[in-house]
Amino acid sequence: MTTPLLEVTDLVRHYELPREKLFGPPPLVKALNGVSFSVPPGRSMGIVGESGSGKSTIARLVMALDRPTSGSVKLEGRDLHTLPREQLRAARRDVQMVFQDPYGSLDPRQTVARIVAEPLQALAETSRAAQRERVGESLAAVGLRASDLDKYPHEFSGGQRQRIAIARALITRPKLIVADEPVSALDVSVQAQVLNLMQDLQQQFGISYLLISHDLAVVNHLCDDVCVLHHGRVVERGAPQHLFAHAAHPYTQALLAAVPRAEPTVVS
Amino acid sequence: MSLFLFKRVLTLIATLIGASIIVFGVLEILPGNAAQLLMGADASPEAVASLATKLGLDQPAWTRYWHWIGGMLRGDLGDSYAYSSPVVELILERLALTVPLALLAMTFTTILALLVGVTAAARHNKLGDVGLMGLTQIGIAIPNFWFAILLILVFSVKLQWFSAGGFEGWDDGIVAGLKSLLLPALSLAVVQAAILARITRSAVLEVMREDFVRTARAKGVSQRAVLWRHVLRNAMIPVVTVMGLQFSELLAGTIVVENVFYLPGLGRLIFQAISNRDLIVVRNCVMLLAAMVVVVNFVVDLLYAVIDPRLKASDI
Amino acid sequence: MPLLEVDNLQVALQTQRGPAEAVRGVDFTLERGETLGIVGESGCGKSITVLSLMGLLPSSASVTGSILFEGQELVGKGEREMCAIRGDRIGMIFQEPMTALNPVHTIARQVGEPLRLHRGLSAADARKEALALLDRVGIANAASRLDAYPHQFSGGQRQRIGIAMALACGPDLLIADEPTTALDVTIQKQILDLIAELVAERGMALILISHDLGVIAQSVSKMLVMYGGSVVESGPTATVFAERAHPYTRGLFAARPALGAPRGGRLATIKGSVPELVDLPPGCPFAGRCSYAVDACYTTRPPATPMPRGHEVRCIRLDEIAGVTP
Amino acid sequence: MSTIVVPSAAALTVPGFWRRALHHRSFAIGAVLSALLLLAAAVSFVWTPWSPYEMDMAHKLQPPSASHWLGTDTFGRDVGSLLLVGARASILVGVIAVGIGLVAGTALGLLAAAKRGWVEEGIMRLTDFSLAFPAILSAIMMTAVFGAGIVNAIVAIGIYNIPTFARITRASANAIWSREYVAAARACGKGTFAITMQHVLPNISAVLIVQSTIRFAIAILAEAALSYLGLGTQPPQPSWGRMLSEAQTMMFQAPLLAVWPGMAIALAVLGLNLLGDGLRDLLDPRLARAR
Amino acid sequence: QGRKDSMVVGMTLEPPGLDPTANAASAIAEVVHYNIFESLTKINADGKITPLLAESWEVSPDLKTYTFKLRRGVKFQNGEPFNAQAVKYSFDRAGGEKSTNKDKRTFANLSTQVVDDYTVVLINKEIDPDLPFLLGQATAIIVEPKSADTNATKPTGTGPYKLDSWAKGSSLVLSKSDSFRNPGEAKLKKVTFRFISDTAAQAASLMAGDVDVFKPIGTRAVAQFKANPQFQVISGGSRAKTILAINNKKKPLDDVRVRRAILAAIDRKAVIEGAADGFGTPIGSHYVPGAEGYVDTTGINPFDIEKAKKLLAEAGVKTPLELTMTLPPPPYARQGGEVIAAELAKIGINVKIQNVEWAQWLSNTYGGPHDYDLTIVSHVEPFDLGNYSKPDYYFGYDSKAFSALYDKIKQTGNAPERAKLLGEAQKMLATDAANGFLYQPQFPSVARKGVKGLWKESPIFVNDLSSMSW
Ligand SMILES: Nc1ncnc2c1ncn2[C@@H]1O[C@H](COP(=O)(O)OP(=O)(O)OP(=O)(O)O)[C@@H](O)[C@H]1O
Ligand SMILES: Nc1ncnc2c1ncn2[C@@H]1O[C@H](COP(=O)(O)OP(=O)(O)OP(=O)(O)O)[C@@H](O)[C@H]1O
Ligand SMILES: [Mg+2]
Ligand SMILES: [Mg+2]
Repeated sequence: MTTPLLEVTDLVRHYELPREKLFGPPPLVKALNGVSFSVPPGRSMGIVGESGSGKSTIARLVMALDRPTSGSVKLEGRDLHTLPREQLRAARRDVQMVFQDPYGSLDPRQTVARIVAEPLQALAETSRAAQRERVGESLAAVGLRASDLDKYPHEFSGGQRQRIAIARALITRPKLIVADEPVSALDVSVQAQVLNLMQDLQQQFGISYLLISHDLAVVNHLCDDVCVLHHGRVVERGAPQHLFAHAAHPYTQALLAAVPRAEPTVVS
Repeated sequence: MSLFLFKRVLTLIATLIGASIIVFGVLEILPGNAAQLLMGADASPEAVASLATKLGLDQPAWTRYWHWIGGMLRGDLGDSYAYSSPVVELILERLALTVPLALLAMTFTTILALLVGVTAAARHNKLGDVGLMGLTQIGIAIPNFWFAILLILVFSVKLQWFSAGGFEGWDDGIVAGLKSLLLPALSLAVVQAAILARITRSAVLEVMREDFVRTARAKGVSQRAVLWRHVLRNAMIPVVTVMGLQFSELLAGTIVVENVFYLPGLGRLIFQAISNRDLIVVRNCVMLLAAMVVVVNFVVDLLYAVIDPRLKASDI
Repeated sequence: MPLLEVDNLQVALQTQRGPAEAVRGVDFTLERGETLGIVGESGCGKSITVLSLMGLLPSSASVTGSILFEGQELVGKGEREMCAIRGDRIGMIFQEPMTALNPVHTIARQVGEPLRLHRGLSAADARKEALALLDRVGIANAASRLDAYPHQFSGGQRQRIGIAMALACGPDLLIADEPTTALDVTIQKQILDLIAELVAERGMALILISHDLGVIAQSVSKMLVMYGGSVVESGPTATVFAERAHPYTRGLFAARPALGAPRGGRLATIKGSVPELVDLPPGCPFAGRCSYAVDACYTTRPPATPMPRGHEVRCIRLDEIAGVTP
Repeated sequence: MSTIVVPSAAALTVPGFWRRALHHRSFAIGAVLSALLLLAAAVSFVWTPWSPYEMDMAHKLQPPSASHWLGTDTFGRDVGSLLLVGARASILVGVIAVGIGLVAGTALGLLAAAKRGWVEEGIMRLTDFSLAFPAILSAIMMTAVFGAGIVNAIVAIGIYNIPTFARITRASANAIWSREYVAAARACGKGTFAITMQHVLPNISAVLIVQSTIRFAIAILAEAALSYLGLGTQPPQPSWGRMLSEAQTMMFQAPLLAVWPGMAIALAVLGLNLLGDGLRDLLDPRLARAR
Repeated sequence: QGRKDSMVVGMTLEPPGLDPTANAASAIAEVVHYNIFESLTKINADGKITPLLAESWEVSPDLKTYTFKLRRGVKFQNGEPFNAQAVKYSFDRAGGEKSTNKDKRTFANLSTQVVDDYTVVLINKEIDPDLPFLLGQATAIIVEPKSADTNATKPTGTGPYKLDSWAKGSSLVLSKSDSFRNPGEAKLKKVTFRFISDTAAQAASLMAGDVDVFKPIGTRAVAQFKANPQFQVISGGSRAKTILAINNKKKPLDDVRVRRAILAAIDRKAVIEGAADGFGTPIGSHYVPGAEGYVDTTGINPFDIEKAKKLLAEAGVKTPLELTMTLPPPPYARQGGEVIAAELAKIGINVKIQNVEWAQWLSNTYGGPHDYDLTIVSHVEPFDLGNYSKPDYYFGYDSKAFSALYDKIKQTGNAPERAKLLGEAQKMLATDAANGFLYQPQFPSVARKGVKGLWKESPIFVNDLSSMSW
């Protein structure tokens, strides 16, 4: 058996809130209570669940932006949270992230060229010219023009910005892209464009996604596997088509039942 | 609540200890001493020396520091070199003026600022707004001692409504006392009110963009009522924060204004005590000021909780 | 007489880049007890349209056309008279339950406020009424939570409080501007069900705004599809869903990923992105993104073409499109 | 402020910036007034109508006339010339006092925001502590120890600016640190220092610019107050604050004497405040986006 | 006026206590002297010495022994009798080891002998013809033994007024003493002193009617009252000498030509105008018009810029010469300094002005290291030529000839002879340019019309309330 691309084992994350009493333990928010799953190379995993179920917390832990209370996150067998700093840097090459808010995730003060090149600067010291070339390639891959290089984020629409964010994630040729609600802030018509793009890139570069969304249809569209998260635990997992057709866990069923169908039911 | 209070008390104590060391140290290197000053230029050196001994100025700094702190813990602040009367009495006398003055000035500041700030926000970008904000710009640019003289010129000299200064204490009644504090408080308040009005305006404008304002209006609440009933309280958090900072500015501002209105206040006491090298008075006054600032900030934090119920649970 | 009759409503807003026609000629009528949905993407003028009904437009807005509410003209009505109508005859629910409530007032006070304003109730009476309302919208233990503040409630509960507020005076028209967009699917369902229940119970008319076709499909009997400040298609919900006559409506439907669809299929997209109001052509607002567009589309505003079953579409290329099944 | 709006200084590099600036009323007025202030100081180095130090007791306290446009002071010096030269001191006070506060305060604030935990707690308690000493008070103590003089006055005002800048910087920097683009940079493996320099500092620069103009104005006023107490600029070097405080003693005989420096201060402060207000508007990304 | 029996008197400085034997601040004497406390003699406005607690006195021919006959029937305000024992106690205390009396040295030279209850004999170690004057000053007040130590806060004297109340920092009220020997003498029942240091506020307080008399008022505030019919402006000379003190020990100021150059560069008229708004009389030496043996020496170093430049060149001083001028807080010093700095600039002396507080001035300039080049100060002691015979004094003036001359003056009891010697001394100081002698200040007071009995001249700083009335 090959090593999975991403293996998350027994991930627990409790947040301590500010102490309210002088003595006595601080209150805890149990965001994650033992989550395990793995993503084989080239396949994509979706995570769904209601608000506050711990989806973004998983994303932060996988990106090593936060430390787990216990449990491990292994990327191609390396535990990200125990790697020495230098190796962690190198490992970051293989995993990139796309955020929900296309307005907040791009530094308004930097040009598109700088934004997209940021992962390169942090990792390897390639020459300016080579960097620019790669940025150009990356932008082309998401359907933006080279003439956009020297523009600022505020000169783009929401959909275009999300493309820039994806271009930034692509530039290191990552094996895994963690996408935390990448399309929920976008308009329906733009959302489709971005989803198509993500799908194309997956086919083109063999990228795996860890796609986080509360929209079941979005996950269904892009992922090979889905985990349903409820109160910091995975309550059900499987291939989306199968899961959505034959949900076993009551929470999954409730979730599915609540999705409005685009079939008119009200008759005047 | 308890943790919050505990933290506050710790801060207060740390501040006071820090202040005591800094103040003592700084004053130690002041050139000149009280004995020489009290005796004057023509005094014989023998006289100066015996006064220095009497005041305990000839002892090492270390001893005097402990003497001071020890005395303070026992509630004895020592005797003023210059007035040869207990510092406690001196300070209490002065506080009876400075605290009411600062409070009155703060009241003026608040009333003026809220009126101007809310009115300007309500007329956002219209003539009234631009006019009022222009006024506040001017208010900010006028030094308070200058404004004080202007007030005296108009209200004391020309109209003779108020005396040009001085303060007779509270024995003649609250009204008489307040009357003599009116002009000083006003001249202190104008600059601060101008600053606060601008803060109020932008806070109100910010809150006016919030969704719940639209909700209130959708209920049929009129624009005015929305402003005073819904918006203002929400806008008070930044306003109160600034007010807390302004209170210490006001306390400091009294040094200047008390000079113009010849008021026997704490500010002038400190100023004179420094030039008289009446260091024991300076030390105690500065400690008092530092404590007052910390306490005022504490009150501000309590006010937050009063204003905003969201803060009650976690912060206090 | 219909409850509401909107005729050629036009709203122009003053923006940094000059005047923008946020609403360009919207017409519809609404009878008592009728439900109307408005769909369309962000910025197409949905909110502006309903805010003009409430008289809550930004002060820079200028409105023309006519809004007849029970026969009285609302356009140009004075602030004072509008205050009397708002919250009393017309109630409104907003999108963000987290921010739509005043964080520093208790919920009893907020729910009771319209009653005190319009019915002149005393504080105690208003409180009693508020309790009944909160009970009705399904706040558990309402009696003990009257003096709680909004932050002590979850998003779904807050939206219920918002509904209680809008319903306090028993309005004839309830406007819900994306009331569930900020909520989870499960909670969204509860809220939509609650609104539907109340509307049926009290015989109110409802205007529901959403960009989610599913929500519209399940909640309203009539609908408008808006694009660039104009209504591009309108009619009974079932008809619009069945016909999808306008190219934009088609694009919108096709762009939604469907739950349970097999993996790997591509979504149909509408090329380009939602334009800014100031950049819209004088003709059909959708012309710039429409694959059927001809020169005439850019220059003249398409008239409303009546279709069977009360269905209307604003497109001059209907014949060409009709051949392609949605 | 409950939420600190962090405008984008990117707007500064936007081609339209100057065009928009010209059309922004308060920015334009503010810029003109500030330019006048600079101009007055610059001109005074090469030319003044009269020598600002030349006394002429025979012509003291003269009203404005053709030869002395703004009249003469108690020593018979030309008020107009004094006003021009006085601008230098005012600028000096503003620049250095703000500079001290800006450099030290921003560094502390950035450090607090970047390190969090006890470093932040410590720095914030320190600023609390220093705020407990009002500026005038520390200035009085400093000048008592080191002697009255403009340098000490400036340093005292500058030191008082440090905690103010530290607090503002920390609050704005914390807001930036919670932005997703910082998370993105961290995900790329960027270090704290790099993020601070590349993302945080540029994005709070607008706040700092605005705050600097306000503090600049406040410093001019603080110098005036200190001069009133005799602790500011020392003779014969004129400063507006000192002119004002001297004129104050003559308020009844020669009120005009107090009006000129008063007006100069008011205009300078007004100019800087308007400039700050204007900058805030111009650097607001929401406005820049709608370009 | 409705309030014929009370008056409000404005003063610039507040007394830091009310015991003039413990503290040198002149504000103390201005409140208490001749009002609460009295001395054996009284110095009058015209400088004449008249009896007060002493009825008469006799001087021995060698000028060393004084016999005072004391006034009878005088009581202290606490009921204790005034007698020779009180006098002896007061003078012994003032000269005693623990004394903090500013004139401690004077009293240490005296030995006081009680002859009977109403006669005392003072034996002076040195000859001092001015002793009756000295005994009229506030430092020589007669205190009552039991209350002496609390005089700072509860003054108990023999005078016509007693302390009523004192709101520190603001005002102090004196009311008529019931136990005073001559109840009819004081016409005002109540006198309030108000302390206002800001010049503009002083003027405002008068104009707003808060204060009836301001004495002395800041010179800058006076002009507007001159033309105002509701007020009277009173100004008169004093025994004070405002000088530009020159550190005679410092190079190049030790060269008499440099000092003369400095004097020649100074236009005294301009200085008086700038520093005191014209309230002053030029002086050429350390001596004032009206004092015994005064001669006009202003012609010795007249204002002459060319001469000044030449003198500097002669002395071989390279210009620009950098000097610092240390200025204490009073307006005359700060303003005068500015004027003199501007004047010296014209002959190539660049003066750096350094403003200091009194405490610094006293410990660094006047005392300790005498660390200064130039300073401006007013010497208010009436007879202080003796300071020029002390080489250690802060002037650093070291002249054998002057010391000898001064010794001779001290030994001389004969008035015309003394006057002649005093004239010589004045000329010697002027010729040596020992200091930059500037002017004799006049202290203007402003009072409402109708206030009577204000002293015009100020030989010493007192407010003799018993002479004042409406
Ligand atoms: N820094 C933090 N401190 C304390 N609690 C936190 C923190 N971050 C997250 N939480 C809590 O942890 C829980 C899970 O949060 P998380 O952001 O992972 O949810 P989510 O599934 O992404 O929700 P959403 O769909 O709203 O984004 C929530 O209850 C949240 O309040
Ligand atoms: N106060 C305002 N000033 C200027 N323009 C505005 C203002 N409010 C809204 N607009 C503009 O008017 C247009 C229509 O806005 P509206 O709020 O009606 O859109 P919407 O359809 O409700 O969108 P969403 O789905 O995002 O709520 C938008 O382009 C918006 O930018
Ligand atoms: Mg999340
Ligand atoms: Mg909307």
